[in-house]
Amino acid sequence: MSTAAQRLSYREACRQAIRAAIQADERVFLMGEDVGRYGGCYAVSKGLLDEFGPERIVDTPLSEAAFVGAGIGAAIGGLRPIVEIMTCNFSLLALDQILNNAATIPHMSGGQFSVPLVIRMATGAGRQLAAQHSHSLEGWYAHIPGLRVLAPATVTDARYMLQAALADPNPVLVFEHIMLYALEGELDPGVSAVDIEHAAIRRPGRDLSLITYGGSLPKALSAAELLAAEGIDAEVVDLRVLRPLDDATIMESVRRTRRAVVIDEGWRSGSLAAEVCTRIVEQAFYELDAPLARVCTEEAPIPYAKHLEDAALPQPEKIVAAARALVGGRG
Amino acid sequence: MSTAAQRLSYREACRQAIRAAIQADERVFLMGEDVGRYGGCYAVSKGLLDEFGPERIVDTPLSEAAFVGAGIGAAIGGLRPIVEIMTCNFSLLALDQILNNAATIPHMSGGQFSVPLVIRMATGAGRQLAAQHSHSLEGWYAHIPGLRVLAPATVTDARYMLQAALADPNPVLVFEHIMLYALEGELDPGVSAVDIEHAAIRRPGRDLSLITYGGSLPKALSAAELLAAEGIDAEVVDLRVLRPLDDATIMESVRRTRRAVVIDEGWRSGSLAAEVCTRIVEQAFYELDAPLARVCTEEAPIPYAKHLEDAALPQPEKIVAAARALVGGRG
Amino acid sequence: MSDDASPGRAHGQLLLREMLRIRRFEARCSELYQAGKIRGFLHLYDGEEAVSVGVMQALGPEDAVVATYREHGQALARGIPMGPLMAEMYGKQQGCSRGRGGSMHIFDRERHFYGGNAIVGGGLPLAVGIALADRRLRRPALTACFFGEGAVDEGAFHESMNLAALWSLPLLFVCENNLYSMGTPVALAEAETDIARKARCYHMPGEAVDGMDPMAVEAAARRAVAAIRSGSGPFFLECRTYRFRAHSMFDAQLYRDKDEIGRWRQRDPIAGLQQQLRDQQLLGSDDLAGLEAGIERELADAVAFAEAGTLEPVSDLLRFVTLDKVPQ
Amino acid sequence: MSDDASPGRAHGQLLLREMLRIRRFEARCSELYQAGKIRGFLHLYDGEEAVSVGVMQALGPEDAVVATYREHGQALARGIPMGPLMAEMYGKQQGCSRGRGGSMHIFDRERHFYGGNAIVGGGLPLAVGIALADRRLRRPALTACFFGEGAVDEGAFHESMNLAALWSLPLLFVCENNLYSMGTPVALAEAETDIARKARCYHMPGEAVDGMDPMAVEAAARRAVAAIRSGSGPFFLECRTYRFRAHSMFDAQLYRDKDEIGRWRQRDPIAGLQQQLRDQQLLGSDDLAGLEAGIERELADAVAFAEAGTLEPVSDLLRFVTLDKVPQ
Ligand SMILES: Cc1ncc(C[n+]2csc(CCOP(=O)(O)OP(=O)(O)O)c2C)c(N)n1
Ligand SMILES: Cc1ncc(C[n+]2csc(CCOP(=O)(O)OP(=O)(O)O)c2C)c(N)n1
Ligand SMILES: [Mg+2]
Ligand SMILES: [Mg+2]
Repeated sequence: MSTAAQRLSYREACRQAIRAAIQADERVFLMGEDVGRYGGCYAVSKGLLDEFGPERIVDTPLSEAAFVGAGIGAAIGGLRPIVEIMTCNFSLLALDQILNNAATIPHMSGGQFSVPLVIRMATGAGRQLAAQHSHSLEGWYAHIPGLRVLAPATVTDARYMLQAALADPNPVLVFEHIMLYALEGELDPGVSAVDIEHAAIRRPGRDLSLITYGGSLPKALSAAELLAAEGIDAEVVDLRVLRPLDDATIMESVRRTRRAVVIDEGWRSGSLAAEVCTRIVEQAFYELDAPLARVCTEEAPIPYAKHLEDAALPQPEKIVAAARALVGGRG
Repeated sequence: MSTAAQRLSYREACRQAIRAAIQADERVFLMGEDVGRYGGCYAVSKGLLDEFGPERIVDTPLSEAAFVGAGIGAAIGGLRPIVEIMTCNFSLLALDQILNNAATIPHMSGGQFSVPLVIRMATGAGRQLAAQHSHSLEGWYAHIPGLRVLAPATVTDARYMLQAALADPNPVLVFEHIMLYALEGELDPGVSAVDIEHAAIRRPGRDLSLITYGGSLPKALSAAELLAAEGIDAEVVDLRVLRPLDDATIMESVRRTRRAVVIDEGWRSGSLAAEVCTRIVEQAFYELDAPLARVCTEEAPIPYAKHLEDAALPQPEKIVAAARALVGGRG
Repeated sequence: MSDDASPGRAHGQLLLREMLRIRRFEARCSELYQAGKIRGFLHLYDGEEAVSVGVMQALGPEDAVVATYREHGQALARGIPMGPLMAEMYGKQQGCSRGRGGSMHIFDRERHFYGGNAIVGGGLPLAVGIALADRRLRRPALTACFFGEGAVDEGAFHESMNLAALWSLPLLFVCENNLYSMGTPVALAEAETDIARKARCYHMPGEAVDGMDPMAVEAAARRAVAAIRSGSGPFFLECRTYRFRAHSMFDAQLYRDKDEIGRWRQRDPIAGLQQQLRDQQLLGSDDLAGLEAGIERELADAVAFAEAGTLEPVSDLLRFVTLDKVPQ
Repeated sequence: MSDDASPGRAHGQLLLREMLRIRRFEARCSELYQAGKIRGFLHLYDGEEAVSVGVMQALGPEDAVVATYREHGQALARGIPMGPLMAEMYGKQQGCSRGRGGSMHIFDRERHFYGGNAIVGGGLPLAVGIALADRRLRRPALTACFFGEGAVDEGAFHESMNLAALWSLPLLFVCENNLYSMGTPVALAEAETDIARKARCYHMPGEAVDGMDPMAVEAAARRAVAAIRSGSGPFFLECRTYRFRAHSMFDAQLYRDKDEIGRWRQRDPIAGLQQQLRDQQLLGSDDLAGLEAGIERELADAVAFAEAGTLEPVSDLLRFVTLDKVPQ
C-alpha cells in the first residue's frame, strides 16, 4: 500500500469498505436489491459481483421485509451480513423486522442471541426525486434501543465505519446521504480505522456550535465560512453516531460556545435535532446564552420542482440566518 | 336523550363514538382485524356487527399494509373509513402506506385528492405484553406532515374526538392507550363535540407544568396530587393533539409556571417529549427558571416481568422526583 | 401480431397514434433530460406502449387508473393532455400535479388517474380501496392497477390480490412484465416465473397476453373488463413486454446484452402495428405522415406550454399539506 | 387416526407423554393465570399438541426452530425443560428468557429455539435467514418455522416463501391451520382456503396432514425433512388442527358455536392416541398411570422451581439492550 494520501469519492470509499470487509471475513456478504448485476442503485457495489461471485454479492427480489429479516436470521445464525436497502424510503417495509427482531431479540432473549448485522441505506433529498423518495428517516431509527446508527459524512468515515460496524455484536444501521456519493476527499494513509462512538469537531470555533451530521455537514461547513466573513466564528460538530449520541462532545462544545444551531434534514417536528436540543437543555441549560435554534426540513412532503425542494431543505443561508439571530442576541 | 351525566368507560365511549358515526353518515364504516365477529381485540366494537352488518363492520385478513392502503383508497374514492389497526405495534406493517400515500397524496397531487380517513389504534404498555406488544409509536406519526394525530385521554375525548376526526378532510390517527379502556368517567350532557386543535389544562397550577397526553395523563394527575401534598402546585397539560401541537397553550402554561416536566411513554431519545421541550426552548427560553425535564420510557425493549415493566415506564413517583428537582432549584 | 383480423381503419390508426404519441413524447423527454430541463428519476416506457394503449381502450371515463413510476404511457393513453404532462416534467405549476410530482407522480382528478407511485407495490392496496369505494357507492366503475413484475415479489402484492379476490372487487390487475426489475431478471427474483399463474393462487381468473401487440392487449383487456363488469370479481392480466431502454437515466445496462435487446426490437409494437396496417391497406403513407405531423405539433405545443409555464411561488410550499375541504 | 400401523410401544408412549406434558402444563398455566401468577397474553395450544410433537420427532438437535406466540407446545416438544419454561411464565430470572419474554417469547439457545414471535408472520423472514446461514456455513441443519394459517395472509409469508423457494433453502414451513385467526375463520380471510395449495404458488412441494394425529404428522414431517436434507429445498407442511379453547385469555368465543368445538373434541389427539395404543395393547393402565404420575411430578417441580425463582434486579433493566460480544 502506498503511503501517499489517496483521493477518492465517497461512493468509492463505500465500495472499498465493502470489498475489504468481504476479503477480511468469509462470513461477510452483501445482500440487497440490485447490488450485483446492476451494480447498486447508487453504483456503490459496481464490480463486486464479478470480483466475489453470487455467494458474497447476493441480489434479492423486491421483498424488503423478507431479505432484511433474512439478514437478521443470518446474523443470528452466525453470518455477518451487510444488508443494503436501496434507500431508507423502502426501509419502512422492513421496519417491523428491524424494530421487533433485530433490535429486540438480544434483550428479550436475555442475552442469548445477538444480531451482528449491518444495514446500509441511502438517505436524504436533493436530487428532485419527490416526496416518496426523499425521506430522511435516520431520526426514527435513532429512537430505537438496541441499534447503533451511523451517518458517515466524510470519505474517511465512509471508508472505515463499516469495519467497526461489522465488529459490533449488535445491529448497526449506516445512513449514506445521496448527495455525498459524488463528494471527493482524501484518505489519510495514516488512518486505518475510525471509532463509532464519538462525534467530531470538523471546524473549531468560539461563537456558536453548528451541530449536524451526514448530508448537512457540507452545508454547515459552508455556513460557517459565510459566518466567518461576518466575523462570527462557528464551530461545526459532526455527530457521526446518531445513536447512542455522544453527549460529552456536544456539551463540551456548547459549554464553550454557549449557543447552538442544530441542523438536520428530517422534518422539523420530531426531528433528531429536537433530541439534541433537549439534551442540551437538560445538561447545559445554565451555560446557554441564547435559545437553541433548529434548521430542519419544512413540514411538507418534498416536492419535485427544484426551487421548492431547495426551499424545503436546510441550506447554508438558513443556517447563517439562524446563527446570526442567536449571536445577534449576544449579551 | 337524558340530560343527566352519563357514567361510562373509555371503551364504551369509543364504541358509542363509532356507533354514532356510522349512524350519522352512510359513507362511514369500520374496517380492521377482528372488529366484527370477535368484537375487537380490546372489545371496543363488540356488538356492532350485529347492529350494522358486514358492510359497515368489515373484518379483514391479517394484511395490515393492504387493508390500511385500502382504507386510503376508499377515502380517496369517496368513503369515510374508520380503519382499526389492532395495536400500533402492527401499524409498522402499514407505515409505508400511511406515510407515502395517506400523508403525501394530497400535497403531491397539488391538492387534487384528499384522504379523509381515520385510523384508530391501541398504543402503550402496562399489561405485561412484552417487547413487541408494548410500543408507543404516536411520536413517530407526529413527525409526519399531512397527518393529524390525536390522543384522547378522557372519556369525553374518546366519545367526541372521532366525529371531529371524520369531519377533517385529512388523514387523522387516533391513539387509544390500552390502560385507558377500562377507565370510567362522566359524560357531560351539555357537551356534544370537542375540538381537535387544542391542548387542555386538566389541573391548573402555579409552580410547574406537567405536560403529557394519553395513558400518561392519569399518572401526571396522580403526581400532581403527590406534589400538592408537598406544597408544590403542579399544572397538568393534556396535549390531546400530538400533531399539530398546540404551542399557544403549552407556552401560556410554561410562561406562567416557568418550569416544565414533559411526560411521554415513548423511549426517551427521540421522544415526542423532546419535541415539546425543544419548542419550549425555542419559544419561551427567557421565561424558564430551570432546565426542562423529561420522564419517558427507559431505553430498553419493554420486558414481560411486572417489576421490570413498571421500572421501564413513566410512573407518578418518577414524575414527582423530576418535578421536585426542578422546583428545588427554584431561584 | 395477433390474428384478431383487422381492427378497422380508424381504430387501427388510433392505436398507432396513441403509441406513437408516447414514443415521441418520451424521446423528447430523454433529450430534455440531457439538456437539464427535466430532472429526478425518469423511467421510459419505450417498447411497452402497447400495454397501456391496449388496456386503456377497454376502460370507460368513470373507471380509475392506479399507475406506477414508469407511467408516461399510462398517463398519455388515459388521455391526460400532453401539455400539463410536459409541464409536470418541467416542475411547472401548470403541470398536472403542479410540478410537485414530476415524472413519477402524475395525478389527474378529472381522469380518475390516481397517481404514479414510486414505491414498488405501493399502489396496489390503494387500488383495492378505490375499487371498494366504487362498489360500496354502487358506481359502475372498475379500477385498473398497473405494476411491474417486480412488484409481484412484494408483500403488498400478495395482500392486495388476496383482498381483492376475497371481496370480489371490480379490479383489473395489469402486470407489465418486462422481464426485469432494474437489473434483476425474473428468474432471479421469482420462484414462479410464469407470472400469470399467480392469479390462481388467489382463485382469480388470469391471462397472459403478448404485450407487444396492442390489439391482443386490447382484446384481452376487453374480455377482462367484461368479466369484471359482469360482477365476477377481479381479473389478473399479465402483459409480456420489454423495455428497449435503460431502467432509468442512471443505468449502464450491465445486466443484459445488446443481442437480447435487438431481438426484442424486432417485435417493436409500433413498427409491428404499422406494418400490419399497411399490409391490410389501413394505413397509407399520407396517413402516417399526417399522424406524425399531428403528434409533432402536439409535442411542440406541449414543450412550448411547459417552457412558458411558471414556477409555483415558494410561499406555496406548505399549501395542500392539509386540505381545507374534500375536493369534489 | 392414521393407518400407519403401530408406532412401537416405546415410541407410542413417548408421543403420548409429550402431548400430555403440553396439555397438563397448559392446564396449570391457565389456573395460574386465573390466580394472577401469570400475566400478559396467554395463548393455549389445547387441541393442537399433535402438531408440535409430531414435527419435532423429525428434527435433530442441530436443527433450528422458529416459533409463534402460541408456542408452549413447540417449546416443550422441542425439549425445553419445564422448570425454566414455567419460570418464564412467572417472569422470574430463572426463566428461559430471564423472565423478559413471558409466554410469547420463549428462547433457548442450546436447543436452537429462536423465539416465540408475537408479530404474526414476523418469524418467517428470520427463519429464511437462519436457513441461509446453515447452508452458507455448510451445517447440515434445517430450520422448522411454525406459524398459524392467519400468517398466510401477511406479506411476510409471501416474501419468505418466495425467497426460500428461490434460494432452495433447507426450511420446513409448518402451518398450524386451526381454522381461525382470533375470531376470523379461514373463509373470511383467504381467497384460497386450501392452504396447502399455497406451496405450489412458489413451486414448493407441500402436503396437508391431519394435525390431530401425531403419527401422521410425524410421518409427514419425516418425509418432508428427508426431502429437505436431500437438498431439494424447502417444504410446506399444513397441519389441519383445531384449538379447543379461546384464542387467548380474553376471548368470549362469540365467533363459533359449542357444537363445532364438541365435534372437534371427538378428535382429541391425546384421547385418540391413547385409545389406539390401548387397542394395540401398547399401553396398559399401569403405563398410563405411571406416565401421568411422572408428568405430575415434573409439573409440580416446575411450579416449585418457578415459585422459588427470583426477580431479576431492576438494575439489570438495561442489560443486554446491546451485547458486549456475540454469544457462542
Ligand atoms: C419498495 C421499493 N423497493 C425498491 C424500489 C427501487 N426500484 C424502483 S423501480 C424498481 C424495479 C421495479 O421493477 P418492476 O416492478 O418490474 O417495474 P419496471 O421498472 O420493470 O417497470 C426498483 C427496485 C422502490 N421504488 N420501491
Ligand atoms: C402483524 C400482527 N397483526 C395482528 C396481530 C394480533 N394477533 C395476534 S394472534 C392473531 C391471530 C393469528 O392467527 P393464526 O396465524 O391463525 O394463529 P393462531 O392464533 O390461530 O395460532 C392476531 C390477529 C399480531 N400479533 N400481529
Ligand atoms: Mg419489470
Ligand atoms: Mg389460526
